[in-house]
Amino acid sequence: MLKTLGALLLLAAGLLFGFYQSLNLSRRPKQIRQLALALQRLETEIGYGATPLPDALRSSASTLSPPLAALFRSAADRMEESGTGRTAAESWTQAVQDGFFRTSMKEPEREALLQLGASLGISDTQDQLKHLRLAVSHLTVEEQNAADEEKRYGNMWKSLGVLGAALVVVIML
Amino acid sequence: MEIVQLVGIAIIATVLVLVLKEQKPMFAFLLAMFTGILIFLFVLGKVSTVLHVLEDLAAKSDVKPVFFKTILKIIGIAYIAEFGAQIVRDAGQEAIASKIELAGKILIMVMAIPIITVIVETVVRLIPA
Amino acid sequence: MNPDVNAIFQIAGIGIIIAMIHTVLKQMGKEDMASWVTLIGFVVVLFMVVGMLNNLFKEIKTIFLFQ
Amino acid sequence: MTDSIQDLLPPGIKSIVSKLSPEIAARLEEIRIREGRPLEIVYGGRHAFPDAGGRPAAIPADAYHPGHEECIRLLDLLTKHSLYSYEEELRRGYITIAGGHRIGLAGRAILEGGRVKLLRDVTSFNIRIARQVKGCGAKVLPLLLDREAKAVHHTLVLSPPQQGKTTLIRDLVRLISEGTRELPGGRKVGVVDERSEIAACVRGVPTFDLGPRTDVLDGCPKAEGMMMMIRSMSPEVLVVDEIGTVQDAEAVWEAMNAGIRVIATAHGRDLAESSGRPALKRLLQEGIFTRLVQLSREGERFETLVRELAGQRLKQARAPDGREARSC
Repeated sequence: MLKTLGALLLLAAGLLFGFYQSLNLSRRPKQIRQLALALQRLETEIGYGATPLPDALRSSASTLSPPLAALFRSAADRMEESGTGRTAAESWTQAVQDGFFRTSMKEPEREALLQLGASLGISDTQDQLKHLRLAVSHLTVEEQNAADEEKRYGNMWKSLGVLGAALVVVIML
Repeated sequence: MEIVQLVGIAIIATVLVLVLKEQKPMFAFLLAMFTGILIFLFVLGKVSTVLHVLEDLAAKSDVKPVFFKTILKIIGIAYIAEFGAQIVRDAGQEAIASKIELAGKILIMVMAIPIITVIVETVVRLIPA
Repeated sequence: MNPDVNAIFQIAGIGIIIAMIHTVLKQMGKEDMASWVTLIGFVVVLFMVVGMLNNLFKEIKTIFLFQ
Repeated sequence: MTDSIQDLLPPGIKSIVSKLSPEIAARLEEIRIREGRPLEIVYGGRHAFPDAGGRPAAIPADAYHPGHEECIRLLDLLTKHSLYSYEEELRRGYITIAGGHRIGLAGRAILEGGRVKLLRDVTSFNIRIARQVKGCGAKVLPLLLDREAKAVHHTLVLSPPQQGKTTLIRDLVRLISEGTRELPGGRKVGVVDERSEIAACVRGVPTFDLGPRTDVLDGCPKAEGMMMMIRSMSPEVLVVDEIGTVQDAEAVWEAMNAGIRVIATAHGRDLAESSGRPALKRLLQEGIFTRLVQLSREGERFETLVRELAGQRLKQARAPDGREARSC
């Protein structure tokens, strides 16, 4: 009895792991699309509203799903922390470093974000819009790759998870 | 009744081997070898009882135990050689299988020399000079 | 007698699963990963069989009084 | 007062300012940061070049030299990480931050159609620390009151630059708005603050206490400002800083005809010199301004002279020596 229970648990774990991986893969393009939209929102806030960066970040965070929104908000909070003498670029980089692992996005998006952060807030409107559009174009390219990857590896992970678990069960039995 | 159990296992094993053969021949071969070992082990148990009986007879009829030991060894070698050869032949390596058998024969020959000399001597002694 | 029968099914099971993983991975284009998995599976089974073989030879030795 | 600034300074300069000796810090007026050149501080009319330890260095060479990275960081912090939202301020050349401090900027100007579009590579900063000296107007206000009309006279505050002119009228506005024994209940005050110095508004909200009944029109040219203020806020007293052009005078004239009391300031050493300027000449000749306040300062001591313009010299009011009203 115990052995079958153990086997079942193992199988369930394998299944879940597979599903989690394929979920991550499917969430990635969605999150990139959201991020691109948020950056465009930021673009309008900066270009036309000329709202200060921390408030612009907070308002564009409202359109994001939790992990990404948390990233934008932590960047805004860090910027507003007075007395630390931190520039916008530093607080943005720190926020990305802390919050990125919670999102299911990969290295290229991280690069695009860090590159954007370097020039955020220290130049005039035209320059800001240029950098933001550059970042958005990067992200749309990435989103395309992410979509293909999801198609290819999506169900691979599912089946691999189950098979892996079955293998372990058989070996342990 | 063990024979029924034994045959059942063998048949199942062969079915599994067939399943495995077209995807992963390696595993099929391993499985076959494994089943072979299994059955062999089963049989060995039986053989040992027979051998004990023979041993008692030999001791009673004061045949020199050394002869009996060599005979046992010869049987052992035969067993192993035959087993190995079959497995290898099963994997499709005829050449190696025949080599194993040859080696087995030679080794047995070597073991048998003292017995042969004794037989020759007794025969010579029996013939009136 | 009984555990060994299990072992037969175990080996068969491993063989089949490894085969399936191999095909899935090959489909996804990760051949190297597939061959790795197969190799590992093979090694596991090999260990089992070698263990069994070791038993066999030990048994024969004791029975046929090999010195 | 300076802690709101210290948060905005980059670490290097921040440690120096915090290490300044207490008496310098108390009288600190300006911090001048220039990239690659010695850091300069102005206090109580004197200037010095502090070194890394915060002590004034003998020769400027071994004073502390802020680097390029620090200037970038300072600009980033000043504009609250959003330079793009301060383009208007950059065009004007100064930024007003919370606490009323004005930071003058200088760097490479980018022209567009002949007008300055933007300041690129801002390399020199002039942080002018503003202090609200409450009570410096208390002595002067009673002399400006018109007893029968229960209102304030039309007053012109005259002084050369940097004599505490703005500090004085800021306090006058506060007193008039809050009301005093002679002026119960206070009056509705309208302030036209073109260079956002009197109220130092940050996004329209005055950072100085100008009293409850005060409305501030920030960053709007004086002439239009006064007209708008009269139409929109119907103030009883209108305060405007540094009138100089003919249109300003026109607007002051308009306000007076509307029965609104006006308090204005103007640059000028004394009555003779300022009446030489066309704009003020007409107002002075017609005797519109019935009160004239002249400020003069030597180092620490301030002297306020109130004179009634109708030729008759009023009691001379001497401000208490202790008062350290500072830059306007």
